[in-house]
Amino acid sequence: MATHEQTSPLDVEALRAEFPVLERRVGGDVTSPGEGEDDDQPLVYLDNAATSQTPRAVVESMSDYYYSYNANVHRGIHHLSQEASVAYEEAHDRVAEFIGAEGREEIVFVKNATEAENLVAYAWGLSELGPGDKVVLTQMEHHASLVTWQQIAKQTGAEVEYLRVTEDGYLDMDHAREAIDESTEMVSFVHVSNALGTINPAAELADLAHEVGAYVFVDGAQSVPTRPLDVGEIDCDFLAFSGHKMCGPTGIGVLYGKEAILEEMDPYLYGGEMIRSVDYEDSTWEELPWKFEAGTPPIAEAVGLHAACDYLDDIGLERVQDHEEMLAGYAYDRLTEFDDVTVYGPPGDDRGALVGFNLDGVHAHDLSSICNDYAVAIRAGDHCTQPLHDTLGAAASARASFYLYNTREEVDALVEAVDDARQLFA
Amino acid sequence: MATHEQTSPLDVEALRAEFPVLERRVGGDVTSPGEGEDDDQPLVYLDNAATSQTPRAVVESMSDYYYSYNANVHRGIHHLSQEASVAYEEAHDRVAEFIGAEGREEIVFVKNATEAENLVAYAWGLSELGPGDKVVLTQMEHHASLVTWQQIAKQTGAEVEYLRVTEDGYLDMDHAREAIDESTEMVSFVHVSNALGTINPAAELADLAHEVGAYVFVDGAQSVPTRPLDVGEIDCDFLAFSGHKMCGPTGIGVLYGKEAILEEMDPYLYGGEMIRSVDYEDSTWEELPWKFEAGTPPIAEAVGLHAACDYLDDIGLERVQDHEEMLAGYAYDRLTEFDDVTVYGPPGDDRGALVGFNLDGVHAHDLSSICNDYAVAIRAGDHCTQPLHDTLGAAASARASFYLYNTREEVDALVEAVDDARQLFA
Amino acid sequence: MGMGSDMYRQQILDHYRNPRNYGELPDPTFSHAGENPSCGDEIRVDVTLNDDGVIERVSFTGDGCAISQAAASMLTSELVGLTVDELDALDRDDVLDLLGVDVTPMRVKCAVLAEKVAQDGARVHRGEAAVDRTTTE
Amino acid sequence: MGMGSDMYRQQILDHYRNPRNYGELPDPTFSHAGENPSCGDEIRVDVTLNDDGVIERVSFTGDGCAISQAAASMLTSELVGLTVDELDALDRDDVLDLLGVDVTPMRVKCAVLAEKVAQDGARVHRGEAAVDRTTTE
Ligand SMILES: Cc1ncc(COP(=O)(O)O)c(C=O)c1O
Ligand SMILES: Cc1ncc(COP(=O)(O)O)c(C=O)c1O
Repeated sequence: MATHEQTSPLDVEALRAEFPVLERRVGGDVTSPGEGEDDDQPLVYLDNAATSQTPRAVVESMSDYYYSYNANVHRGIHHLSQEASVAYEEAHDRVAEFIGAEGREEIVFVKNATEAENLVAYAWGLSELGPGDKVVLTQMEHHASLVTWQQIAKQTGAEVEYLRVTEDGYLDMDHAREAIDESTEMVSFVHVSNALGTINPAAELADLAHEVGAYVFVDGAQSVPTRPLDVGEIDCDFLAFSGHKMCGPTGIGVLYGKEAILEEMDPYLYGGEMIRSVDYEDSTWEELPWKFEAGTPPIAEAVGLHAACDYLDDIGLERVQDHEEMLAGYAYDRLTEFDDVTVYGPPGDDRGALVGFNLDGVHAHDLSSICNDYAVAIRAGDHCTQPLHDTLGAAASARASFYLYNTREEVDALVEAVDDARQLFA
Repeated sequence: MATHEQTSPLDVEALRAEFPVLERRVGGDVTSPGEGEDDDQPLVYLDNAATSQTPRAVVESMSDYYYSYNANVHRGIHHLSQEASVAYEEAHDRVAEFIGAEGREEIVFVKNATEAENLVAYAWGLSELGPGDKVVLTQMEHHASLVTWQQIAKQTGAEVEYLRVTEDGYLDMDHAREAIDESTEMVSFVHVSNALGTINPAAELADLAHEVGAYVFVDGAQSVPTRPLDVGEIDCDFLAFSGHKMCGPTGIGVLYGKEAILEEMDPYLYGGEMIRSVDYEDSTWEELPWKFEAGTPPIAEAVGLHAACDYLDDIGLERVQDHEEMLAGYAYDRLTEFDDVTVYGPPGDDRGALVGFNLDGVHAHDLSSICNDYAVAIRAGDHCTQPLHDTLGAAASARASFYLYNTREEVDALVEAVDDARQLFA
Repeated sequence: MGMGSDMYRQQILDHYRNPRNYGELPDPTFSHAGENPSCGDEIRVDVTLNDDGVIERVSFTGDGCAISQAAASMLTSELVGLTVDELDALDRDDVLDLLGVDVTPMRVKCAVLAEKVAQDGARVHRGEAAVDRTTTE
Repeated sequence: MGMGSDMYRQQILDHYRNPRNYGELPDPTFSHAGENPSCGDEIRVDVTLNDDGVIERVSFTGDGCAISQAAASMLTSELVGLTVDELDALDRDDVLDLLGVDVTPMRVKCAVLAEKVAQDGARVHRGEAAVDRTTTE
């Protein structure tokens, strides 16, 4: 049954020591969490697709920023501002390197992946889309891209077409070949689905889009943290991801865009740091990437994201991927042993680091509550893919998602909790 | 000459101990800063209007978040997510309390004050403004509001009128009474000018605006950190400010808006957490304030901002204000002793916590470089008020800005450095 | 069975599996529906009042998590005989008492859905409110 | 005078106070202007070439910080006799050497402004580029 690796290429015990929160013990009794209660069970954190935990090196890089060179960036002549500016600019270089971009001109720091989608939808979509134009999405889009393009399309009169998902959780590539036509201006798709675990063929979709002259926006929120990714290989025009899902801090996300395209785009947020010159009548804009970074940017967060890139590259993204896929495959196998459990998405040996599932007759929120009684942290809901869940015929699903510090024993704890729920509700 | 208090209500030495960066020593030689050089002079940080330093309590609140309850918020059922959600929501309550708002519905977390301006300009301005409508700004606006309203006005065909600044740095209230007329839809003004130090009569301007049915947007980036402020007393409709200028972290800013007005406004960023329900055709929106907070929000930063509010309220904003105004007045008096120094803005006993100035024949950047040789960190440039600088007839100015941890001795160090520059360039 | 079953005590599971007062009333004085979007819970309550404004019959239909459905079942079992004012005076602690367990903060919205729906329905009926659909988020 | 004067050594201050080659040439082969927005520095360079493409005369006008104006004064003093190719081959270290002091990262843009303006001017003149105004940011 299990066709995937059983062993991990990572020294997980050593890695776990870098994440103080993994030593957390939480109350076995869900009904009165927190203070005053015995926190008696070791946390099993399986909600990594929502947010990853943060290693010491990342947190300390930010404390170090605040404690030794905190200053506003750009144009400051004094020492601290110079140090902060260099650190802030180098964070762009580091992220560019991390995803194989040409340089800092292609890296815009935003607040999260969602803002990256909106930036392009506003700055490019509002002016370029119109009646007769088509935006192609997938049925498995996250609301970050689905709602954004849907609403911008509504405002501009453009049409949205959703690529179908097959019974077994793959993108229907026949539909893709048909739908991506001459009227298509933008193809925006999730690289690794945060609900199904599906890994979409990014380069192939990019080819289809480029053949008809459309732009390609890759939602890398789940892929950048979990596998080696090179924007040149995919040949995407835009890529969005978030710091907090890749061992980095909250409050920062990244928009990658090809320089020539970003160059053509008008800015979207206005203010300080993004202007070249201003008078009372009009303004001109700064060079890339600053043109898109209005106001004081997330400086400490950029320092933290730099540290997160270092941290992940030191481990090696291939090994992170192997480890996670081993866990996802194992969880898939164990959960599908239960007749009354439905696991969504592709087979266990062909999926990203997560497993979305439902237990017959038990609402996913109840299942999540019961897992929490075992200190097993999973997410339940529609995972910001409400339309996809409608097509799955499920209002909600439970989702366990894995990262580099998770273990097979933690998967076992999940399975035990699910089994308890089965018996409780039987 | 000095008409203001000479003594501080604060125990500054005790406060300074909370800010590790203030123990920083920086190279006396500006030409090769950083590593490998003797860092031999104690930092004199007088660039607080650009960003304030961050006390231990704030940094530690964020480390504590990452090390013990980091999780994505909203709808998570597991322990960590519950703790993070409660902390995130309570940060809204705390900020509401800090500025006298009614409740969390009125507090939207954004990435900085600049985004708060843009949010309203997009979500309200784009749909409500049109030809024949007027937006009233001031000549001393920061680019955050100036460029934003200018560009949104351009897009909508609305007109912008700038309230004049008088010779002595005050807003021309006669002009205000004349300019704010029936065609006016929005009056947006800086509360404390980051270039002149002028304290604008916010409540009076709000009255003028409301008499003609216009909305009032107060740029509180410099006022919220430095003095007690109550949105009810001003009766403003919107208020913007940034965490990083008030002892808080980078990566977070606040938009306050009256609930009834925010309720009427459409969202501006789309994505997860801000929707009520989504299908492939259309979407509906969450309650306030979440409707305006798309994607994973700045969670650690919200925790840090909460701690910053606690920190400032523990000291007392009246005392912070008295302390800073004492320093600004002292700096004003000392600098105006030099015949060849021009200090901009109102007199020393009627200004916010900063002094903008120029030395005859010396470019502000050279002046700032020389101050840096003394480890005195000041800012030089147009301080994101380029049009104002044009009216001042200065391409740039030097600016020393003070906060609760600064001392009279630090003002003396500034004056000594300025005097050195005078002699060097004489 | 594991240690984690407090929130799902037998009584709650029993009401979830065998909901009391489930169904629609033939001729209700008022009906009202609502949802808790966080769990996707839905509840509709039908109420018949007598001439004195006392609740005579109550039923509910719905779909959702165990907490929301059990709470509806338990609450509707308590409403007959109350006046509309008494219904209005109920608060979330009354429902939590009925459930007999501590409910975690994120799940309180599930617990109070039926109560809010019934109260909003009564308010709409009396013309005191114009709530189209109740929501507990 | 304080300890902090390295970047403003007497030579630089001298060139700032008494700029060499300041003014406009009557009949330049090419003129080009540019700015360093970070300090608001502005420099315009006039150049006359002889028939062999060798720089015969150079002048500049401008406004801005001491570093930018002194660098323009020093650089223009070195250009006469160079070919356009030699001008093109200059890099930022050549200017920094001329200045004779280490310039902090944020001020390098000031230092290299005149050099970039002269180089862009030559490139435009030779039809190799279409830079309207040079900027060092
Ligand atoms: C008066 C004023 N408004 C707005 C801003 C913009 O703040 P931020 O850069 O944090 O968005 C600033 C700070 O630079 C300011 O001083
Ligand atoms: C596939 C996908 N896209 C986009 C997002 C949005 O990321 P963020 O909430 O950080 O903006 C997420 C995370 O929730 C995601 O999983």
